[in-house]
Amino acid sequence: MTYDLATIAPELFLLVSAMALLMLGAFRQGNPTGLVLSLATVATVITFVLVWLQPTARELAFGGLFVRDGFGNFMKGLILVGSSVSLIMAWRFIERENMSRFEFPVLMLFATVGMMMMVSANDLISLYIGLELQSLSLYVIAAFRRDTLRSTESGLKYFVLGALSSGMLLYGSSLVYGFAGTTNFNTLAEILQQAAQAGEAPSIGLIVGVVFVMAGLAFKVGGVPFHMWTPDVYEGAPTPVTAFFASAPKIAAMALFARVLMGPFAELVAQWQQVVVAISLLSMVLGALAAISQTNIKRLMAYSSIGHVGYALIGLAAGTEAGVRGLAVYMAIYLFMNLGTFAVILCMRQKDRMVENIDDLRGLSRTHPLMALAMGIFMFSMAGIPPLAGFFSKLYVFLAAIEAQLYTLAVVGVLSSVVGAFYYLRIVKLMYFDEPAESFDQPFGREMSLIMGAAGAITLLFFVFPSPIVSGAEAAAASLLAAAG
Amino acid sequence: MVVQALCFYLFSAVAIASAVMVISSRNPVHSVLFLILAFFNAAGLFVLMGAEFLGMILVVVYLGAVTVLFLFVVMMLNINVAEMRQGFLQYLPIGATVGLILLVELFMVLGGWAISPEAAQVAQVPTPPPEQVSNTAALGNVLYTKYVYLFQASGIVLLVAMIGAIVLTLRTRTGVRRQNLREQSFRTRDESVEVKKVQSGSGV
Amino acid sequence: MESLLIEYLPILIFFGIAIGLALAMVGASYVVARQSPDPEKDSAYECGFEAFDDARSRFDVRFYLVSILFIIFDLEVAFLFPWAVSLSEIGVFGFWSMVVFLGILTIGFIYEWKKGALEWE
Amino acid sequence: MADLWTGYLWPAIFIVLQIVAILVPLLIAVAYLTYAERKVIAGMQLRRGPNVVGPFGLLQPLADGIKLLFKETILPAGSNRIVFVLAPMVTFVLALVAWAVIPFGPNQVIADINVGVLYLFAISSLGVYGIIMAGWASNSKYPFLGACRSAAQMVSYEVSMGFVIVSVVLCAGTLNLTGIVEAQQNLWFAIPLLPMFVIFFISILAETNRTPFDLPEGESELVAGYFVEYSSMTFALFFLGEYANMILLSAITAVLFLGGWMPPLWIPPFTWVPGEIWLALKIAAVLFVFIWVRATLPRYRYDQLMRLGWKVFLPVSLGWVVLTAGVLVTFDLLPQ
Repeated sequence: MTYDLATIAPELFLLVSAMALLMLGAFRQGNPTGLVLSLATVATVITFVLVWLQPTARELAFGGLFVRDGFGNFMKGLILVGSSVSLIMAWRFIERENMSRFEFPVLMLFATVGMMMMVSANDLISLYIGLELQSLSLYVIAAFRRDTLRSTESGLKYFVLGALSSGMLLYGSSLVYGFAGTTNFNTLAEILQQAAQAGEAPSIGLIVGVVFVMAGLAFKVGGVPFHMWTPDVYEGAPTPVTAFFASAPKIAAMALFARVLMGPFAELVAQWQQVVVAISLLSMVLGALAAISQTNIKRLMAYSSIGHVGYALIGLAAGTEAGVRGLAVYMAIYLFMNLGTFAVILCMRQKDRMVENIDDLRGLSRTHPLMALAMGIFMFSMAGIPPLAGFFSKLYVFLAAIEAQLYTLAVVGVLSSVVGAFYYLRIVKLMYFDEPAESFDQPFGREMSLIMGAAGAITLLFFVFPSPIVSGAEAAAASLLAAAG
Repeated sequence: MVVQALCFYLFSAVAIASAVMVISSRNPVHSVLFLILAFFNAAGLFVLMGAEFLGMILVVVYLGAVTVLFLFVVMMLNINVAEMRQGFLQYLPIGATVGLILLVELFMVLGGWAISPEAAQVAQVPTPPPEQVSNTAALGNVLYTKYVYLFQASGIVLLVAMIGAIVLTLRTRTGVRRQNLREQSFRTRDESVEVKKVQSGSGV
Repeated sequence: MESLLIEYLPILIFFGIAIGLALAMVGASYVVARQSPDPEKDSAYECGFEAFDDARSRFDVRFYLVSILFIIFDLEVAFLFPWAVSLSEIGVFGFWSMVVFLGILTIGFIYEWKKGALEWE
Repeated sequence: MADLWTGYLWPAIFIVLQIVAILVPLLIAVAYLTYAERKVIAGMQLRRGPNVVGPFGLLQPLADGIKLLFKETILPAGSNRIVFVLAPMVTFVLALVAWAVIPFGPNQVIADINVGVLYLFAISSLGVYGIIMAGWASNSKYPFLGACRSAAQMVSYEVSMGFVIVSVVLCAGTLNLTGIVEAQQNLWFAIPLLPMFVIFFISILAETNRTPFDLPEGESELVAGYFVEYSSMTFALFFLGEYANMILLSAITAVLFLGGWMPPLWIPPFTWVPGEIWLALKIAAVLFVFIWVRATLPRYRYDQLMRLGWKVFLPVSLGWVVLTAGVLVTFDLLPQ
């Protein structure tokens, strides 16, 4: 058992620190939020180091319910970056916006633990429990400003649709269990392999089950046609929370998607590929088209994230090692661009209030040149303009798609990124060529500048030093595929 | 055997009928009451399958706790049903289509009900027959040891649920005077009673 | 399996008889007693005034909080039953496993206590 | 045809007879519990209590019953009629059906199910519905308030009841009620689990809305709580249900803590008395305490009541569960 505990050390550490912080917050006199928040950030950083130190060799724990491998470690690292940066961005925000309660960072930590459990799930049941731990915390965080209508609405919407998707996932899992007789990923893969070798077609019940599971996961990543909650939730939730939603849970759900499809159901690739292709196509197109008419920057980011999910899913649709590598690279780069953009959005304050209209960015280049530069980099990168990181991330997935002969996907992907470039570049135009609007409040805080700078640097210099991300992603993909094969 | 079959049809018929009533009745409180009936019959079905522990826990947890919460909320919020109906009719075509597709899928699933022999082999997890081990004990034998990871994880989910409930609903009113037991019990005579000599003829 | 179900049959019959008895009693009274409703008699009990509004509109969020906490602890109890039955099988590990579980929930309980969620005002 | 008779009808008739054999004495007991309550309280308050109808007033409960039968069933104007009538029936039915699993002696139980304790726990957790339904259906302020209070109160005390039951199950190693009684062959659980016994008894006072926890019915503030609007037989059903519930919970107390049908000592004068009588005596003893408490204690305030449930009983009973299990595991005393 001690062996098992070593395997889950990062999760365990984060969990224990979350509970310790809860107690600290409850017992400390005065307002402990600031302290809890900074300690929570430290905890995520330490957990990141622990994940880093974990061996990448595949190892099962708790009788095959939990798996630790290179893929999981890579994704967990990304998730932890997302959480810690979101926590840092929340530092000032929650004080200013009157949501200074210590439960906020604690719930973020619990959500992060849930995501790590999702990524490492090796059984349908542990998948579900990790997912629920994550979702339950996120529902509460979304509705955290319970006195504002929009926040509660967003929490409620997220909850109702999230519960529906969990229900679908659970229904699918029960079908899979009913037809395969097991919930363990390894055993499932084995059974399906044997069936395929015996030349049997997989039973229709199993396929329906897999489709339901996929529908549930598509909800969580926010892929079309299960995306409806995204814009409303992103708009209503407090901004650091939105930044968190757009980064860490997306990565976790995407990793889970990859693990489920490439692991236990690898044999059913012919069946699930069409579904993934459909979700990917629809997401890319909708993400590009619907974003054009948005005026609220958080809604815009919601549609943009839908589009990005579409691109990332191209990698999964390919169903090859190159595809998974593309997915991993895509999510990593998406994470940095996204966090940077949200750092900029968080700085959009006038007269001590948050503003969220795209028009408020007008003439930013003159009032805040450095911020405009960073935002410009993120926008160009999201649009996929070379030589920024966003271009390479798209390149990897498109190449994987072509390799797997999914030409439609690649073509539609290129076309929709052209359309998508329109609204990204519109923001750049607003910032650089329009008359300045009212300037934003100063100061933003040093940590914001740091996040923007770091994210900008990574996005900008990726083409010079691609190896940390790419080689990491490569190892991750290899370890995922090795397990399946 | 006949009785068993009869019970099955009784329970499932009532369960389905009340499930239909849950979504079709006009008064939300009636919906919840029908939900109770549906759960109750589901518990009966569990027992018929030999899962007595689950049947009872369904009653204890879902009927004894979850639906009480539903009932509280539904009773105390005056929900305007007519307003809800409008939306209902508007989305009926889409909803019906989705429902129909799901139904067809379900039939397809039932049609293809053939578990591959390999699956059947793996599925033969050594579950002891109910004559030897009651299913409560059978659950207990694995839940806390073999599935300890899931068990603890569900504990954490419950913890998050507690935090969430409090974060979202608890409001502390100011100016409420609470009973302080410590203060009350540890009050001494000296603190509360003062003996004064009063001169007769004049007041205090 | 059969013997297990046989034991439940009397419960079903018991339910039937009890429901029948309740119906019979109410029905009998309805038939036997003279029914003469009138509006004053049938109006809701009040302090002498007519009722101002519907009686069901007050919503105190505390009741909600109490019942949600109850759900959580009820689940905890539900987890305890199989454990209590099979503790002799699962031994020391099972014991500590439950202690950890209860510890996690006790943290929640302490948190509630400190937040004042258990106080009724 | 013969098959039908031997296979189905005879067993069914047998079961029905068994049930009747429980129900009839039970209903009589309920009637006389009301009488006993009035007499005992009268005795404690130096009054004489009912003494007009029949010798020593013994026919008083019958007279009450007949009176209620001939009263008009009032259905309040704003009420929700079906639910209104259904509510007392729910209370009544639930108070009766729980008796199916109570063992009256070795092998003297109607339904000897594996999860008897859970069945009782489940049925008692449903008890709250009769009250909520009554309070809501009446559409009147006092009943509604009473029902809300009652529901919150029952729910609060049920948790600690659950923990108490778990500690008994720990000592018995089974959920079967006969098994639990038999596990008390040498030592009644009331002795090793004394604090749990006390908590359980106080919790059942709260569960049945009895003094000092009778706030839901607090006459001085809520008139009569959730059954203000009830009359005639619907009222009688509530009344019967409540008292049947008291007897039931006393029986559960006897079974879980006081050795059920077993004599206190296994020596001749005690062993001559049949088990049913022992059980009846134990039930009567617990019921006497019920009445005694009512005659003695003032009513709790609502915040005190909630505090007692959540802040005292819950942690104490939970801690005791862990302690019991710890002792049993450490000293290897677990029942096999």
